[in-house]
Amino acid sequence: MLTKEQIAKRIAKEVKDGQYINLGIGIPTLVANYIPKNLNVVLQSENGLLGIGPFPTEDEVDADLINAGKQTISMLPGSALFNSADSFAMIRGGHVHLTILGAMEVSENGDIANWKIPGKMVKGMGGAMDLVASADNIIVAMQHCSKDGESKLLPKCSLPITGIKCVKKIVSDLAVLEVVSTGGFVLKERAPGVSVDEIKSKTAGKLIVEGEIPEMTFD
Amino acid sequence: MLTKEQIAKRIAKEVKDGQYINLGIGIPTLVANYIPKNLNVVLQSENGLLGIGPFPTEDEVDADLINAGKQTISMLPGSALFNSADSFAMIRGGHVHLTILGAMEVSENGDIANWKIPGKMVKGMGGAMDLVASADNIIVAMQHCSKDGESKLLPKCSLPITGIKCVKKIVSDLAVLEVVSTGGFVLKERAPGVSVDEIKSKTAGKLIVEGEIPEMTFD
Amino acid sequence: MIDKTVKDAKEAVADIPSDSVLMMGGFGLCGIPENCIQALLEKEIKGLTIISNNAGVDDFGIGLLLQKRMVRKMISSYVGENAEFERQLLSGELEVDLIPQGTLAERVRAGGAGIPAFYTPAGVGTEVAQGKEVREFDGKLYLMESWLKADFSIVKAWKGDSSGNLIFRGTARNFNPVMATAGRICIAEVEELVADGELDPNEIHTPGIFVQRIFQGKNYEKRIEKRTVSQ
Amino acid sequence: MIDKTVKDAKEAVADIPSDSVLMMGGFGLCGIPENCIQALLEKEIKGLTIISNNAGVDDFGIGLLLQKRMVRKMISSYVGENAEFERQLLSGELEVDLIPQGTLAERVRAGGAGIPAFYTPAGVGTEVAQGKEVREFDGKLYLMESWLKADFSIVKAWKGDSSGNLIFRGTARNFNPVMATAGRICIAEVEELVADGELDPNEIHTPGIFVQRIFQGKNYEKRIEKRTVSQ
Repeated sequence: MLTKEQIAKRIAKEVKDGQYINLGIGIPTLVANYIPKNLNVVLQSENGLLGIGPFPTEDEVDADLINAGKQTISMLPGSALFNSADSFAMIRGGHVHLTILGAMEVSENGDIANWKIPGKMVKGMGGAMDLVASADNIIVAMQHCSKDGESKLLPKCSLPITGIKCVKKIVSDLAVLEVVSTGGFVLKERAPGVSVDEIKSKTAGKLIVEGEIPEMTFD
Repeated sequence: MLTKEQIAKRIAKEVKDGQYINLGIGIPTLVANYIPKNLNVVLQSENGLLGIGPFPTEDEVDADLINAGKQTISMLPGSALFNSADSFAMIRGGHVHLTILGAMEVSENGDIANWKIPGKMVKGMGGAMDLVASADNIIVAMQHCSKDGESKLLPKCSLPITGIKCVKKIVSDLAVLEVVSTGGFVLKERAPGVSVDEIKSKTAGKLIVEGEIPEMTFD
Repeated sequence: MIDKTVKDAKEAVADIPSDSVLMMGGFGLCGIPENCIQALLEKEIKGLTIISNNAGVDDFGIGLLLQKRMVRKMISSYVGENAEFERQLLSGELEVDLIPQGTLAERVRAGGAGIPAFYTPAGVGTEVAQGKEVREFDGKLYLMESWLKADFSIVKAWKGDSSGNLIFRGTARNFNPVMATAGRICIAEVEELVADGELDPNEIHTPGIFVQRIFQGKNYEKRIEKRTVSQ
Repeated sequence: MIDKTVKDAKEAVADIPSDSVLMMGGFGLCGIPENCIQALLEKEIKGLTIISNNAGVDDFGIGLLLQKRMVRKMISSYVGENAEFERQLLSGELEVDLIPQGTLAERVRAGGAGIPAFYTPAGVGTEVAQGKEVREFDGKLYLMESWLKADFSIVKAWKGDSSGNLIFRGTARNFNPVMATAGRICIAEVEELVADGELDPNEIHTPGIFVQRIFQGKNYEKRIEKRTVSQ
């Protein structure tokens, strides 16, 4: 099974040169640490910044400079600032190429649920509904199963959904899977030491296994 | 009969302290020269400037600084620049209080025609349709009659219209008239030496004359 | 030019009555109008509807207005960090309308820009779509969303001049410029108020036409929610 | 960051084929992409659709493309100052779609912002409304208007950096920033191209995400249509 860092590391391999990328809170934020240095990419923060730099040093901390997770950040040479309407114009207009975010559930047709659990206090969807309705490429970082062992890759989401038919790829602690438009999770890679049978048993939605499934490698 | 300068001078009396104003091309542009100095108003140019200053001196001419009539202009302390979408957001959102523009015809219900003459080359409506559909207060500067003596204040516009039920007041070479929402031109003032009968005979639309009609005065 | 300056926050908010609809700029605690929030706390008003991306924290920002039970309804995209908020919501004292963040920003822009409605893909197929018109354009589904306006919009900028022109700083810009356009009265508090002519017209984020009152704020705390540093 | 620089106008427009839809920034002759227009003139392409507020004058700006019969259709708000334009239009060689200026600006913004349609009051009751949905909101009538996009948008800025961030100058800003967002490929020519980090992030009008190609232009004529001076 992959650690959170390993999930982030594996997702970082999906990043392509020249992309503008929005990283959600949690594991997706960690992806930034593993993007190969030779790739030129720009991270977008939906509260109004293109070109997120590293966390600031104590001396550099600036209350007027935070990311969408409300953490203090820095800028880079070439960064640009803008307002919230312009930020989501950017997102909705398809100018952000890749969105990486967490999920509670994903369905076999690519629906995602990640904002609300019935009976629990609802905090709100923030920018997630805009992001999943907009980007061409959406990759989800998630745990394959809940703490009590229930699969989170389902025929149909049981939780209130955030967006429909939008997830293209999932990197879970057990596997890398692609969601196909005809419905189904195509198994692409196994986590080290995890068998296809284990993944089958922990995937409630339609799992498609074709040929030999390689084990993930990490450099 | 008023000269163009006198029409502009009379319209300038309608300007109130604290207003943001858009002046159309032609006579409306002249209005700026007659706004009392003690009034604080700001002129908006729909190509992206708030705070139009005087025409520049030869030395100050700047190709990057023009008004919507494409004339070179200057800025004032407190001016602000913006793009065309933001400019019309400002206009459409009702932030510009007063629009003064020319017209070929006005109807008794406040429709205005000023952009197109059938059979002639159409140059386009520019920003006129946005302006007349948006501002709360629209004042028209126009000639009361065409060159061949036909009234341009009509029961119904004969030319393609620019906007419906929008004109609030007209200052023509003969009179000042208010357009009432129930339909009709209410005669408020006569040009010096022009009789009510003459205005009656030259107004094809419904003219409402109540009580004594004062002659305009100019300071 | 038109002088918009008022003395201070107290004067700026003096005529805001109970049951008003207010927009307040800020993202989390970044770029919030601290002085006006303080001045509102000192007024005896209630029943406010507040349109703001977030609801502050328990002891800062809009959280302070919630503590004093001045708020009837919040219109926000994310209200996570506030225990008092949760208590009032669960007890039914507080109403909340959750809106996707981009839809919130665009609805506010539309309010300022005279666009009564527009179509967005955000929320299609979700409970956000309930009761809304769904329409297909170029093979994709969109929801119709309507404009949002306020009686007063209250924003915080970095610099401003007496004509009401505003410049924001860093990500403290966020919702402030769009909200400035969508209030019947826009109140701007700034860290530095300068005379007309001191701001470069080319660098202004919010033209003064949108701002009805401006004052120089004081004692900004600028609290940081998640101080995160690298070594 | 992502380097967007290309050598010159020729390289920037090299792959623009016949029958493309182009957006071109500028208001009158103010803020037009002079270098790209010149480079287009040297290409053997035709059948262009050009979305631009105006159509230049006979011997400058888009007028030059009209002279060379490269344009099939203009989408504009005002096309007044151009005799060749008039000739081609009356002869049926050229098609023109006239759009209210604010609607044009907003349709272009919508194209860049992923908003397929919106409602505006401009044109209600006029021939602009023909064939369009009319809808009432809060007692006022509005038209539904749809987004505009282009294969290429070509803009002119004052300063730019290699990431494609742009700063405009004076009223040469006009349609340029919105058009930058609505082309599949946006080409920006700038008077001064600087390295990343030399522009203040707070002062950028168009973030680089919208720009795919940027180069420093040369020999700007910046012709003035109506030189008007005071003594």
